[in-house]
Amino acid sequence: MEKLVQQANQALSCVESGQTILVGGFGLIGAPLTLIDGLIKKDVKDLTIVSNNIGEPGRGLGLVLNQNKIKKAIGSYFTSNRDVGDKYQKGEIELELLPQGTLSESIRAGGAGLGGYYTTTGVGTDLAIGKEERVIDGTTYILEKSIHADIALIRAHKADTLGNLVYYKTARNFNPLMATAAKTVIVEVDEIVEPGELNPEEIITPHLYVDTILVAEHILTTEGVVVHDRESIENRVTANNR
Amino acid sequence: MEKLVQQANQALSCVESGQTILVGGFGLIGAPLTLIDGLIKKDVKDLTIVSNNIGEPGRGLGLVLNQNKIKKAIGSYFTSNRDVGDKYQKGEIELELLPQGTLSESIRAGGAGLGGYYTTTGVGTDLAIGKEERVIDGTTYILEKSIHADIALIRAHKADTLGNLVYYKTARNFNPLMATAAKTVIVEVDEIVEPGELNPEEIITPHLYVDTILVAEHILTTEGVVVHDRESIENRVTANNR
Amino acid sequence: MTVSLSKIELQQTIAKRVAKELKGSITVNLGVGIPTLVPKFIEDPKVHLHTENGLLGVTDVKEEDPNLVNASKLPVGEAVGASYFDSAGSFGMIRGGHVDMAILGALQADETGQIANWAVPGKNIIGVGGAMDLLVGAKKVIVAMSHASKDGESKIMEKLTYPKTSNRSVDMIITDLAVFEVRERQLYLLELAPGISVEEVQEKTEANFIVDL
Amino acid sequence: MTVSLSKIELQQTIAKRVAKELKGSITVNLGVGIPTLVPKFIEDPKVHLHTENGLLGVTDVKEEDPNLVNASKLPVGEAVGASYFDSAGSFGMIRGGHVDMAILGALQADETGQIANWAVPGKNIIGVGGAMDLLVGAKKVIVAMSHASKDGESKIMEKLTYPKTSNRSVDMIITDLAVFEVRERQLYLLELAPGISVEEVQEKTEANFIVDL
Repeated sequence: MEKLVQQANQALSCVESGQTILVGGFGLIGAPLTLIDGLIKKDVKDLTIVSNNIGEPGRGLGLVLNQNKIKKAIGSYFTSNRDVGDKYQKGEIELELLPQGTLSESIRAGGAGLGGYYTTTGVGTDLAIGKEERVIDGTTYILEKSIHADIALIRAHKADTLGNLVYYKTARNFNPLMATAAKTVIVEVDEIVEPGELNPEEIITPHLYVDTILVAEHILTTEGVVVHDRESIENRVTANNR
Repeated sequence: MEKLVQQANQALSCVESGQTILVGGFGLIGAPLTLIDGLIKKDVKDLTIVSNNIGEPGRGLGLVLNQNKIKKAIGSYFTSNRDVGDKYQKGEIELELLPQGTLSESIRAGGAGLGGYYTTTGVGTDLAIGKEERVIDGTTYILEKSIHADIALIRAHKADTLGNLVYYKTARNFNPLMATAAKTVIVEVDEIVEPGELNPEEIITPHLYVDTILVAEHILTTEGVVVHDRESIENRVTANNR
Repeated sequence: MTVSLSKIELQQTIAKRVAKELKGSITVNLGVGIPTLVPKFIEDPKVHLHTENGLLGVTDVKEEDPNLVNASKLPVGEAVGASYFDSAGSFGMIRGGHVDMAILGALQADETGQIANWAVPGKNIIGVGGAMDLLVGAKKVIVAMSHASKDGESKIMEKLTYPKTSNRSVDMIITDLAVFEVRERQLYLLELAPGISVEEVQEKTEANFIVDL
Repeated sequence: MTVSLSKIELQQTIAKRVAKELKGSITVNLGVGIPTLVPKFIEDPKVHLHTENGLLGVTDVKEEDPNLVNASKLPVGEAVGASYFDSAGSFGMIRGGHVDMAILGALQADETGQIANWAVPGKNIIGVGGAMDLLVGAKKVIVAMSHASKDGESKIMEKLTYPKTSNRSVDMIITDLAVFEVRERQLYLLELAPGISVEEVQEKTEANFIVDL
């Protein structure tokens, strides 16, 4: 029970200016839209955001970007939000571009207590500039450092009240990795259930990774992002002793 | 269909002397006992075996050890099979001891195309001797190399005919990792089902990792290892078009 | 001279030709752009499609689901026998050499078969996605692209002017005019599109290549 | 002098004292040996037990299942809300600092709180298992061991004679005679077992320690 909160602002009470925040999602798919909305409403700045795309123009993290709250963005594909490039040209944001496999692997490494790893991806390209090159058993690799953050904001499908998580289709993407790589992990879900309702073989994120759970209010639909009312949210907390 | 075989000797047709073979299991739990029996019956030698324990005395890989087919063993806990230590004292086997987290991470790294990684585990101990030490962001790590093999022999619970795998309780252990880190991956299972019968969200090993599937004949029970007859095996192939 | 095709006809033609390369029990990753048009032309049901955002077993969209998309964030369907995984798992498959083939778009290819598909100097294109991973990891890489740029310049050049995506050469380049194979860092012209002559390909290609029809 | 306990009584006594340290919503990894005796003495149902072979949510065995075991390969049960994972996932949790506490057995501890529990020079003990990972990763490490070896020698020594398991000092040492805390690489005697005097602990401990009862 102690992990459940009702409102995004409660969930985000530990978020402060200057922090590094991992934000799940591949574009808006699997992005924690309710928590991002909370970030929009919160007075913070100088954030370092680690997220594949920094949302879309004027949607998701794109709104946080437009509020000038992001000092630095680390991701793999900012092309899908041209506002990122515009701010970069104006010198208003620092960017660190990583291949998508490196971005995801660095987050996993951070969560697993590793300092870095040698990968073949990017060898010989402009993205390898300044990175150590090393030949191991005849293959050339570059060294990539792990990524670890203060906060992770993630999206899952269902949580039990202990904090075990399962995901839904391609909304899984970076979320389970980010759940491992931050001091505080905050998750929004479609539904909260009792312990025992999730099959132990199916749980993707075991509860020891999760600090705070919230039911999602901002939902991605085929018609765009829809905001749900309180009643519909409460119906999605099927756990009895909420 | 093309991945299914009837007999361990067919499954092991690509196994040759001098190869490196990953063998799943934590002791006998989750060990591919049918494929190990096939290895016992096959005329091969000078094998490098990567496996957490090298079985138990006279059981599982312990039998292969006693046949002097193993030139080198890489694992984390040979204490549970004292025959390993005896052979080592006599100079009959090479050993490489790794912490269990390093063993599993090195296999994962091999499967994921990484050359090596920096870990805190083992820093300052005798197991770090000869390994590169490096400080990254104030923490001291050692470099561990990835592990990749010719063959992986693994144990899963169910396979569909495409080769998707799910596991059973703590028999999962090293098996999904080993499925990623060998040129040829051979799996024995309790049951073979049709594609679509396994929930896409639950599949732990996607089919692209699996080359050959066999129904298990040697089963670990509370009474020890039991050998099943052909009829019981055929009943466990519920896929129609076997 | 050939009749000029509309952009979408041109892309469909390329996608259709790419699909002919996809047969047998193989796993194929489809990149952003023209590659997303390939699935509807694949004839062999044994071909498995992989998308970097975490799905093995992509099919054409049946019922649109906002949380079931491909690497281009377009709605797709789920094949029988499909499986989902996280991004690190997906790129472990790619980088680890478990994906048999990748079909990628490109901005430029050079005469050694190296490609550029992630950055244009001075422009607002700041994204690499999975391109570099696919180039180091996929067993075979096929590039699907228009032969000429919007300005009519050859995209198959002597030397790349945009930053390269990898040291690795691709294996095949399929355009609206021709099919090239790359062998030991040299281009071989293998096939002409209907109604296209060797001379026309030579005229419209800046790179040197060996004719091997 | 105290009445001497049988080996199993001694181990149970230690396990019972260890269990008193386990309270609240914490995740605790139990190592091989005495730690496996701890679960039955845990009173707080919020404590979650983790086993390195891939299970979070260990309980006492209900019905024996050969494929449901702990790190000592002994049968265990599955708690409500349990989850399974592979070995790399399990050690990612451990090394990544996600396990709150580890209870480990040890062969020796020294007066700085470093321990040796994986090798005995010249003997056939060739196994480290998860000991080194747990020492670098668990937020708090408690050692549960008999105060003296089989030969009656103190296992808490000035200097280790066996190879150390980690540079890291453990946080607490619980034996059949006493409870020590390690602060800034010094041992503090916090607690005595019933009927044991400070003098007896001093006599039976080779290491120097500060009395802080």
